[in-house]
Amino acid sequence: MFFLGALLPGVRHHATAVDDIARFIIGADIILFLIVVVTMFVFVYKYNKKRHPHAVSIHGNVALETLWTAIPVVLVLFMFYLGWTGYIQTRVVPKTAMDVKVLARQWSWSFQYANGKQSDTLFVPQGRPIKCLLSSVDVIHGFYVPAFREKQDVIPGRVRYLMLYPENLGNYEITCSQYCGLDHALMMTRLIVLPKDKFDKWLKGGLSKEEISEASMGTR
Amino acid sequence: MADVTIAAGKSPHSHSPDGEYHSYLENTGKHRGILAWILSTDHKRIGILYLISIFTFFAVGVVLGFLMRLEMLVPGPAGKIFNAQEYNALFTLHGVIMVFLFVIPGIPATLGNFFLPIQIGAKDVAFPRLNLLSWYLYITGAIVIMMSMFWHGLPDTGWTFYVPYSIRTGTDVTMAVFGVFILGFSSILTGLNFLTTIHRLRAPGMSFFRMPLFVWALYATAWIQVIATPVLAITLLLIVIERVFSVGIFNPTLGGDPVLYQHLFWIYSHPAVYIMILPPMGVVSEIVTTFSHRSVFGYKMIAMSSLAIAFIGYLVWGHHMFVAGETQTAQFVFSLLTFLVAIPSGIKVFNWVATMYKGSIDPQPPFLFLMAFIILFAIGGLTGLVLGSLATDVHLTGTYFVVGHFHYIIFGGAVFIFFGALHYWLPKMFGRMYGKKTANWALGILFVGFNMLYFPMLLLGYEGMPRRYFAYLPKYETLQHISMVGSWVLVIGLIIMFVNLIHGIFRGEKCGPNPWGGTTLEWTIPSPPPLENFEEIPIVTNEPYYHPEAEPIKAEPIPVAK
Amino acid sequence: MKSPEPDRGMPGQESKTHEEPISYGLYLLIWLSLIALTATTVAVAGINLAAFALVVALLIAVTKASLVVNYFMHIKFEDRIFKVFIGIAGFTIFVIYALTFSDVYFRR
Amino acid sequence: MSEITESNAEVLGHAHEEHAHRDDVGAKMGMWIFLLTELLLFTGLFLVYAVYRYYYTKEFHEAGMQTHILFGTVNTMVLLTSSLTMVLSIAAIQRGKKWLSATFLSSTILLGLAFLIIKYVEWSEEIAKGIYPGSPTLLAKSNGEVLFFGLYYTMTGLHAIHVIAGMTILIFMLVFILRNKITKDNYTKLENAGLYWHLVDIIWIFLFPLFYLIN
Repeated sequence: MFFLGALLPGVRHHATAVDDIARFIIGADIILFLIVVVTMFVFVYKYNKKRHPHAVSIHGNVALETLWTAIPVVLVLFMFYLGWTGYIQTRVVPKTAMDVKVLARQWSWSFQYANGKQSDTLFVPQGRPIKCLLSSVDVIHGFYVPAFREKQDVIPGRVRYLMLYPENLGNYEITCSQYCGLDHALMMTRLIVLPKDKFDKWLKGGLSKEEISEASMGTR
Repeated sequence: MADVTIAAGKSPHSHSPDGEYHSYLENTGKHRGILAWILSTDHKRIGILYLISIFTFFAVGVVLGFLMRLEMLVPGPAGKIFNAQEYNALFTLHGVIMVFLFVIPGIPATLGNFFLPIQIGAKDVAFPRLNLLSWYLYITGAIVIMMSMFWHGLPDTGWTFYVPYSIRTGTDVTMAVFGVFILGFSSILTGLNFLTTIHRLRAPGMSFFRMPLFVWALYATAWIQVIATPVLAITLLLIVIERVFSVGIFNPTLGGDPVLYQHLFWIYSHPAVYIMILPPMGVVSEIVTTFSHRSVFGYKMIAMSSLAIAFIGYLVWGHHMFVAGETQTAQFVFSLLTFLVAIPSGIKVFNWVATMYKGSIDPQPPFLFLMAFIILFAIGGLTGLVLGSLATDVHLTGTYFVVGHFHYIIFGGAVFIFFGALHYWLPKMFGRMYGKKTANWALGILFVGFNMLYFPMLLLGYEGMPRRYFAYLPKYETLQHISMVGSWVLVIGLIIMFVNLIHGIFRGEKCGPNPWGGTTLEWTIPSPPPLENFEEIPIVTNEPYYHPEAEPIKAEPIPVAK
Repeated sequence: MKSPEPDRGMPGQESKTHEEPISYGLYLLIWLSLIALTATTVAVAGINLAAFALVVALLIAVTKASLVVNYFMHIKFEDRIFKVFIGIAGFTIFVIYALTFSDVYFRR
Repeated sequence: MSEITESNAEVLGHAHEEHAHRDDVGAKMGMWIFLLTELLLFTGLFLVYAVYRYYYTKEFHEAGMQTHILFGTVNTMVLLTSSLTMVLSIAAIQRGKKWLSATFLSSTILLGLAFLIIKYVEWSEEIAKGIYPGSPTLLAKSNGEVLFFGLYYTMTGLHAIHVIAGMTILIFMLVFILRNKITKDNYTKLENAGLYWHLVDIIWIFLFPLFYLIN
C-alpha cells in the first residue's frame, strides 16, 4: 500500500492526505482480508472430511458474534471520521483564494480569469489557493485533476466550486470524469503551475510559448 | 435443537417406493414441444425458461465486455477497432444487458423460481400464471431493448441514463429506457409472487425461523424488488415523457434539476445492488452448511442480517453522488450510513467462515466456488470502504477503481456464486452430474482470469484513469493489456464451465436424489423433481440444516480419523 | 369487528374470507366525512395561512386517505400482517423523502 | 418485524392440501403488495413535485392560481362518490344481492367516465389557453411555472391512465357478476378490483390540494 504514492505522484497537501487515508483503509482492508481468507483456508484444511469425519454442530456464540460486530463498527466509524475530516478541509475557501471560472462544454474546457483573459489550459500561480467556479453549457461533465486527488461534477444550470492548492511547480492532467458523449475520452487539458512572477506575466499576455514550456517543465 | 428429523429426510426414496413418478421434464399436459414449456405455469419450467433466456443475454453481455477490453489494445484514439460512438454504445449495452437482463433477475427468477416453493414445501408459487406473465414481460422488455439497436442507432448514455445527456442525445434512448421500464414490472411481479408464496404457502411446521436461508434471502430481495423498482420505473418513464412530449422535468434549460434525476435513479439502483447480492448470499449459506455437514453458525443472525441489508440498502444511495454537487449534510449522512452498511455484510462473511469450523468439509465444486466467492467478495467489499470514505471517494469515483470494485462485488461475488449454485443444484434439476474435475479446472481458470481482468482496474483507478474512455494515455498501457489478456482467460474459463455443465445436463452420469448430503427439503424428493414436487406435503418439525450425523456441541471428545 | 378469518386455526379448511359485511350506513357515513373534508380543504385554501396552508391541506388529505384505507379498503379489519406491509412501505417513503431533503433542503 | 415469527405457519401450509385450492387471503395479499408498488411509483413523482415546489415556491404559487379549482373540486367529489358505490357494490354481493351489486358497480364505472370527461374539458381549456408542454406560451413563462405544468400534465395524465385501467378492470368485474363468476361466496376478485379503484382515489386525494389548492 505504500506504493500508492508511486502509482500516481501527487502534489503535496491534499493529495498526500488522501493517500494517507487510503493507506490506512487499505491497510486495515488487507489485515481483515487476511484474517478471513487465512482462517477459511485453515478450516478447509483442518476440518477436511478426511481429517475430520465427524462434524460438530455449533449454532452460534453470542460473545463472539458481538465481538465481530463491535470491532468492525468502531473501525469503520474511524474510517468515516478520517474520510470526512480529510474531505471538508478541501472545501474551505481561504480569503487569499483566486477565482477562476471553468466552463465545460462538449468536449473541451475553457478557463476565464478575473481580468477577462481566457485560456484552454489552466495556468495557476504557485502557492496561491485557486477556487475553480465550475459551470457547464450542455450536459454534466466531471472536472478531475488526478494529481490533486480532486474532482467535482459540473452540472448545467448550477455553479459548483473546487479548491486547488498548487504547491509544486508542474504540469498536470485535467480530465473529464463524468460521461458526456462522443469525445468524452478526449476532453482533456493541462493544469500548469507557474512561479508567481511568470504567472503574472502570462496573465498580462506577455509570456512566450518557450517560456511557458520551460516553466512548466518543473518537477512533476 | 430438534429431536425429530424432517419427515421425508430419512430415506430419499420415501417419495415413491416403486421409484416411478412423472418428473416435471416429461410432457404430461395437453401441449407438446416448445408450447409445453412456454405455456407452462409450473414454477420449475418457468425457472428453466428464465435460466435459458438469462444466460443467453449473459453470453451477449460477455461478448460486449470482451470487445470493450479488446478496444484497449491500442491507447490513443488512432488505430482503434471501434470508434468512439461504437465504444460508447458497447459499454451502454454491456451495462444495460448485464444489470437489467442478467444480474437483477438472475438467481431469484431462475433458481429462486425453481427452489423457493420446494424449499418451503409448496407445490408451486402463489400465483403461477403471474409467474409466467413475468417471464413474458422479461422477454418483451428484452426485445424492446434489442429493438433500440436497429432503430435510430444504439443508445450511448451508459446504463445510468443520466440527464441531460439522455434527453439530448440523438440515439434511441427512448426504446432502451422503455425496455427497462417493462423489465421493472417483470421484477415487481416476481417479488410480489415470492412474498405471497412465502407468507401463505409454507408447509405445516415451516415457521419463518425454520426456513432455509436461501428463502430468507429471497424474501428480503423480494421486498426490495417490490418497494424500490417502482421508483426506477417512474424515473425512466419521466425520461420517456421528457423525450417524447418535451415536458420539462429534469431538463436544466427549463429549470429542472439533473441531480434530482440522479437521486431518483439511485434510490432504486443502490438497493438494486442488494437485489443482485442478497440471493447469492442465501446460496452461500446453503452451500457452506451442506458441504461442511453441520448446522450453519448463527442462523438467526444471518437471516436477520438479510433483512437488515435490505432495509439499510435504502439509506445509502447518495454515496453515488458525492461529487455530483450534494450538500455537505447529505455527504455526511450518506458516507456515515454507507460505512454502517458494511457491517451486516461483514457479519455474514464471518458467519460463513465460522460455519466451516469443526465441520467435516467435503470440497466439491460448489464449495470451491464458494471459497472463490469469499475471496472475491471480500476484495469487493473492502475496496468499497475506500469508496465510502469521502476524501478517497472524491479521488476514485468515476474511475476504473469503481469499475473494478463493482465487478468484484457483482461478478466475483454474485455471479461466481450463481455459477456455484448451478453446480450445486443442476444435479437436482436434471438428475445428472457434470464432470467434477472439469468443473474444478474451469473454476481455477475463471479465478485467475477474473483477477487478471479486474485487479489491474483497481490500480488504474488509483492512477487516475476515468472510466468510459475509448482512448487512454500511454502510461496506462501495461495494466490495460494485462486486463485485456485476463478477459481472454476468463472467457476460456466460461466456455469450459458451460460446456461441462451442458454436457452434464444431457449426457452426465445419473445421480441420486441427494448427491451432496443436503438437508433442505429439495433433497428429500427425487431428481429431477416430480411435477407436483411433493406427493405428500411434508410436515416440518425441526430447524433447517439439521445434520443427523453431526454431533451436538456437548458430545464426547471428537474422534479424529488418522 | 374481529379478524376476518375465524377459521384460520382449523387445519383442513380453506382460507377464504368470511367477514361480517360492513353496514351500508357506515360506508355512507365515511363518504359524508370525506365530502365534508373536501369542502373544508377547499374553504381553508381561500384563507391565507402562508406556510401553514400546505401543512393543513396535507393533513386533511392524509385524514381522507386514512379513512379510505381503513374503511373502504378494510385495512382496519384485516390481518396484522397487512398493516405491517403498509408500515414498511410508509417507512420507506419517509426515508426516501428525508434523505433526499437532506440534500435538497440545504442547497439554498 | 415480529410479524414474521407468526406462529400460524402450521396452519398456513394447509392451504395447498387441496390441489385446486383457493387462498383468498393470499390473493388479497398479492393485491396489496401490488398497490404498494403503485404507491411507490407515485411517490417518485410526488418527490419530484416536493423538490421543485421547494425550489420554486413562488412560481408554483403563480402557476397554481391558473388551474381550475372548480373542476378539481367536482372531480374530487366524483371520485369519492365512485369509491362509495364501489364499496357498496361489494357490500351488496356479500349479502347475495347480485343486481344491486351490478347497479352500484355500473355507477362506479359511469362516475369514472364522468371524471375523465371533466378532466378532458379541463385539459382542453388549458390547451386552448396555449398551456401545454413545449408550447410557446408556456415556454415564455418562468422556469418554475414550466416545471409546474410539466408535472401537472404528467401526474394528472398518469392518474387518468390509472382511472382508465381501473374502469377496464371494473367492466370485467361487471361481466363476472352478471355471469355469476363473482358470487356471495367468491367475491375476492371484486374486492381486489375495488382496492385498486380506491388506490386511484387516494392518489387523487393528494393530487387535488397540490395542484388546485395553492393559493
